[in-house]
Amino acid sequence: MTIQLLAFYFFAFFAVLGALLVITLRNPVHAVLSLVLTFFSVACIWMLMQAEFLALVLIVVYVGAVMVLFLFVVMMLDIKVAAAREGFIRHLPVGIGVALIMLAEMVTLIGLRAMQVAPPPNPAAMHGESNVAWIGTALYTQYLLPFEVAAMILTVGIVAAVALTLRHRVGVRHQNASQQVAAVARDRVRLVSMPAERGDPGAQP
Amino acid sequence: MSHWPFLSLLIWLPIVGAAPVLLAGERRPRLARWLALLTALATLAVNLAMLPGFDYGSAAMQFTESHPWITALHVNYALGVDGIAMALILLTTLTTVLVIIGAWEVIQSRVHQYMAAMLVLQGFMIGVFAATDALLFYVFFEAQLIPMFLIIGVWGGPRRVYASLKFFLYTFLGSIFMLIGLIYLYLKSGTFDIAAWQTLPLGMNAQTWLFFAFLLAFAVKIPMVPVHTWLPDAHVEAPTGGSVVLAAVMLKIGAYGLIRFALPVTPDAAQHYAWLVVALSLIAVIYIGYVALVQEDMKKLVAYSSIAHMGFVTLGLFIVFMLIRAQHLDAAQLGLQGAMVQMISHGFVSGALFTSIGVMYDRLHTRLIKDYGGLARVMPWFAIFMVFFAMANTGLPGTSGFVGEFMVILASFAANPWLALLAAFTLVIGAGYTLWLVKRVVWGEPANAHVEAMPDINAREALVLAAFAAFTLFIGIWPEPLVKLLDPSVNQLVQMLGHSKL
Amino acid sequence: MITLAHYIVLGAVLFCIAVAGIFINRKNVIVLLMAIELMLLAVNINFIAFSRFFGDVAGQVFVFFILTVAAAESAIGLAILTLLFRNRRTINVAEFDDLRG
Amino acid sequence: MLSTSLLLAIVLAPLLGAVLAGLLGRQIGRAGAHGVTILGVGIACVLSFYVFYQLVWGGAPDYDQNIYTWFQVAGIGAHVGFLIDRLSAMMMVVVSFVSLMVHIYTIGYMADDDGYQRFFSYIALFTFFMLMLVMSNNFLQLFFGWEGVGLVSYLLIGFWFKKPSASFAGMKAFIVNRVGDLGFVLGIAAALHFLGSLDYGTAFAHAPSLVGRSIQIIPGHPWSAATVICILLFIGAMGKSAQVPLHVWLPDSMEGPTPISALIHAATMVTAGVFMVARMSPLFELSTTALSVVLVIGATGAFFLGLIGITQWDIKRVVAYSTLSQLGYMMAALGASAYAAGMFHLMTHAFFKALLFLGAGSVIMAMHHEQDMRYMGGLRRYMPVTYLTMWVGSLALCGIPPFAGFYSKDAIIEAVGASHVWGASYAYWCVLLGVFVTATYTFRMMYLTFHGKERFHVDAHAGHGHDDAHGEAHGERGVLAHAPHESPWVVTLPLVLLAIPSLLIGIFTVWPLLYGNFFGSAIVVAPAHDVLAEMAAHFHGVLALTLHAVFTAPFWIAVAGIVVTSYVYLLNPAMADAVKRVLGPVYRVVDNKFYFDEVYNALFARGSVALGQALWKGADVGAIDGVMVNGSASLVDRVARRARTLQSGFLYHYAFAMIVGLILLLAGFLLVPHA
Repeated sequence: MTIQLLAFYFFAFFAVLGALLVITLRNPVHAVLSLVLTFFSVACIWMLMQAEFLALVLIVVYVGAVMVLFLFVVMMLDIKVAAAREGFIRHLPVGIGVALIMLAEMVTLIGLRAMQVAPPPNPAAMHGESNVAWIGTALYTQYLLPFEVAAMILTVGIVAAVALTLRHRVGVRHQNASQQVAAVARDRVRLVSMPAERGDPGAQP
Repeated sequence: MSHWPFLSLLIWLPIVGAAPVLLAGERRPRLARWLALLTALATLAVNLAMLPGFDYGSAAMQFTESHPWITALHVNYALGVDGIAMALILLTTLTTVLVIIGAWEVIQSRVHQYMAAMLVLQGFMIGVFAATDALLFYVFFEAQLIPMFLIIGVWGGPRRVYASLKFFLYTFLGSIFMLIGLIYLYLKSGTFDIAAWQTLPLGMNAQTWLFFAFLLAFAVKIPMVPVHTWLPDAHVEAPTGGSVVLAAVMLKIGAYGLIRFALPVTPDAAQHYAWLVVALSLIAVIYIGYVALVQEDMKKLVAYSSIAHMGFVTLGLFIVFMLIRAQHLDAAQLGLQGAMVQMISHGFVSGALFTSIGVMYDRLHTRLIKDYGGLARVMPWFAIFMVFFAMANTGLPGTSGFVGEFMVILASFAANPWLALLAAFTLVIGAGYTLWLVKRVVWGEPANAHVEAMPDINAREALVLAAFAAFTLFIGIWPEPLVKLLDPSVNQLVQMLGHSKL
Repeated sequence: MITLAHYIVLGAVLFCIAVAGIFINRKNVIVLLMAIELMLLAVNINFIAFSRFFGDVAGQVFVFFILTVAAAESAIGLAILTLLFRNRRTINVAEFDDLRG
Repeated sequence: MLSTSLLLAIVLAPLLGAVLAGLLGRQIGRAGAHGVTILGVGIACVLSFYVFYQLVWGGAPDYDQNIYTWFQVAGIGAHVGFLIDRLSAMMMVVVSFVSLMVHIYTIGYMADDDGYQRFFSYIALFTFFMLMLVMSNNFLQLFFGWEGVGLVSYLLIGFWFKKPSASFAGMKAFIVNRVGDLGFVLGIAAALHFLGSLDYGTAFAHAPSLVGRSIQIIPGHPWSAATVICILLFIGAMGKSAQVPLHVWLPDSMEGPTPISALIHAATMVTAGVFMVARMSPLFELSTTALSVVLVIGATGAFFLGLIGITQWDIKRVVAYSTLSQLGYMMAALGASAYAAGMFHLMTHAFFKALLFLGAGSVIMAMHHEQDMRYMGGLRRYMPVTYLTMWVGSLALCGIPPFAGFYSKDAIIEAVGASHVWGASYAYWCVLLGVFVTATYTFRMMYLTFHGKERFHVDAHAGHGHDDAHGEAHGERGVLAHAPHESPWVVTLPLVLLAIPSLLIGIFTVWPLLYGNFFGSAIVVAPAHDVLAEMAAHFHGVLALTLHAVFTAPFWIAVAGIVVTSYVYLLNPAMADAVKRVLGPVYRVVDNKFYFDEVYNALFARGSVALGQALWKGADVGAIDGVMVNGSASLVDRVARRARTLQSGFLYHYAFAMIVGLILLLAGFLLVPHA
């Protein structure tokens, strides 16, 4: 048992543990944090496969951005935990059953024995470059168009998210800078000259 | 022979003419009516102008036009008429004029749309009769459902939605099978030219499938028992003009389709299953006759009588095969002629009957027989027409209704006396339901105060009815011109049906 | 020695946990969304493992795209969630049945 | 030579009159209407006489030409044309003459009616159709006229359309006739099929080829083609000439105005069947079976339908049943191959029966449209002309020499007696006993109407004129507003004009018509059937024949009938009721007309409606629309209704479905070994 294998089991244990906590924890905030744990562990396992770029991206982009977004939303919303947990126990056996059946099927399909392949040398290293360069070359040459499309998708995603959550509140006062700048004195104050009121001497006070 | 694309003109003149009618708009119904009438009259004029150039001695397609349409599929915009098609086109153009005059004051809402729908319908129907390319035929065949669907669905009676849907779905169901048949024939022959298909050799198995595909499509349209139940509903709900066109022309499209497709393309299968169609036709004549007897709604009664009369058409078409087998070629030709004459005659007679019922409906807003009675006293002129058309409906000699039935009965005797007996039963049962209707509606004392107050027909209604009566009488007294027009095509068809394609 | 099987089985386990999560948390949209993230992660493990063991860059490129799309997806998903919560004051899936036939 | 335009004029003049009177009735007024129609029919009548004269004495050859082609399909042609030989010429004369008489009579009879112009239009139109029928040279035109007269008959029976019974009777007449026409059309089809042509000339020329040809109507039982053709054609004649069992329409047709009862339902239209069979003699002669059928059916009608006449109270119905009986005589003559005798009786009958009907009409007018003889009696004092002319008609009807009816009827009885076809002896007894029956109902009618006590009384305050209603229930029956009086001259003139031939025509025509080969080639009789030739051997002149009558059975039977009737109705009126009681059940059966109407009504009228209802509600609405059409629609609807509940709208259901799908997919991979 090599050190790598030990490391693998270590990270795999935490990944699985995190995943189990995600689906079982009562508090959504805790669940999100468990998901972060899983992501961290998996990122480490990717490191073991010398996929450094993706491992870092997973941590930076996913944990750093997406998971934080999750946290924000979870904290922002006033979620009634009890209601959300309704039926948890009732569905637990089914969930476990289905998961186990599926796992069994998958494992059988994979055929553990057939997969007893030793890892070949790092392909990136064989080309004499780093993992980042390896992926980068592919992305900017062969997969340029999909890459651009992915960028589009992200942009659209952002716009959509903003557009969806945008709210026009009525009765909120805004500051309109251009109007302020464009204002002229004449519009603000009108000077009216009118004859002075002449008091009628005979009038009552 | 002529440089004028007469047939295209006939098809597109009313369709294009519908545009200004539509533009006349809701606010100017008078303008819409006049424009529609002018367009219909112009179409009729074009049609009449074709007659001098028509060669009565030839069975070939005349006034042919052909332009590539969808080159990838070898589809052509190909038109042409023979005597059979010409007769039906004449029926269409004449009927449309009468229908437009008939709807003059009757249709009060969305006049422009109604008139436009009628014109478009006319164009499509002419297209069906004139197309010599199967796909073009199919397009027109389907297209004419749309204006009729609208006419029933918009200007119809209380159950118009049910009726128009039933009408549409029924017809559509049938035509799907036809489309499959057309595609098969295209794949087999590489062309959509109907004439080429008529000489295409086909195995018995293929012919059988094709025959039933076509039969289903056209049987619905004719309609034959047992796929006839859409017709009474459609008629009852349709406005008068819709009923007239439906009975006078649209039903003929089914029989025309049989003549163009089912008979010549699959003669052996048709020969083999002729007994089936003959049996269905006789069931139509007798069974539907009994059903018509007990109808309480006048329109339903006439609708059922239409089915019975169309039974004579299909009987005439398919008795031909029995006669060919028995080597009675003269009688075969007579039977086919009878079917054709019956089609034209039924166009006028049923059109006139529906118009008559429309006249009554406009006054009393009911179609139930029991609401009427004694019209002979309050509407003497109308009674004359009504009795005349009723007599034509019973096939009285001297009216067109007699000619076709007589020919078919004569022909079917040669095939089998029993067939003739069953067919001739229409003389009794037809007289039964028609005269009973007349007795309850026309004769007797005026049924109630509303009937008492009914005014007699005005000049416009008299004009329409008189025109119908004139045609009915003319064909009844002298059918020879019509027979001569049809004769070469009928003759050729009989020859064609006599040759096996196996 | 870590073989391919190790990674694949890990992916399968994570995927199945996610599936079980969907089952037992059927009322909570947030957990559902997280379960979907888990599934995607499991798939990504497989992609990277195969890429590593077969020396093909395509797998890793695909993971890149998956991450992109998943990010967009969760952004929009969370936006919709916010919107739902704003309008219905709940995230209980059982109450979202507007599509019922 | 007969010219085509002359013949066309004969046909078209009445038609033109009918169209003018019908369509422009209001414009030309009453006088105009009867003017144009009488002019039209008058022209036809005069020209018919001219044609008859030309043929018989002028030596003109028969005319047989087509006017125009109706249709021509392959080898089958249908034309409109005329065949004028002595047979048709005689019919033309009879038809146009009686028609003219009826036209004139109608001026008086219908004077107060609203539908005056309409009536004239109808009867002129009838004349047109009837002339087309008799002048036709082919089956098609025959059928045209045949149905045309049926149409006019329908219109005229239902002339007083406000009366439900009248329009019902019209409809009944048309439909019963249509049953006959069903056979007739098939007969035409059969003739075309076997003889190859619709033209008489060609068809009759091919008639000998029918011998030996057969048709299998029922598989395994070949029938002679000639028999089939003839029986089918005869079914048509049964309808139009009201033979048993298709006679039921004729008594009801008395709902129509009396002039048309005389014209259509006695003199002309109903004899069309007789004429047609005579015209088809070349075919009928080929089939003894068909002749037997004609003979038996005719003779049955002659006796049994006459019986009904004895029990009727309505004066017109008595005459109607007498018509049925006489039509039976004519048919029996045809069945015995004595075509000439049948035609002879047709002619004499046309005159005396028209006379009787018009006389009855005159009586009815005098009685203010009361037709029930129980409220008449003693009228001879009030209307002498009608009384006398009616006696002439009655004696002719009974066959008392030397009235016209004697010669024709005697010939028929003798011919039937001499016939050898199957059923001839039965027929002979029928026609012989029929004489007794004829005498009975005729004299009963005369006695009840003109003799005996007056069974009505005059009450000036009863206050109803002619014009209020026709034949409808009056306030009190047997009460007249003013005394009956003789009818105007337009009514009596035709009576007198018809009485003359009723009296004399027999004497003058018996020899040429029966034994002088008057009809020439128009009528063909096979030598084996030629009973008239046998009878000619005993013929020694008209006078001898007339005197000889005293020694024959029919004469004494008639006299017996007269004596019995005279005793019962004149001398001992109480006797009638006694006889009625004694013959209780028999009387009831006869009084109810052998229950034909009841049976037909239940079987055909109500049966058809019930069948129609069953088919409509059961098959059309129930099976086809309910199960097939709406059934398939509702099936789709039901399936969709179930299926849509699957769309719960809950996200986790869809997710669950996906996962299940995934599991199944994986299982599929596991189970199916992949290559």
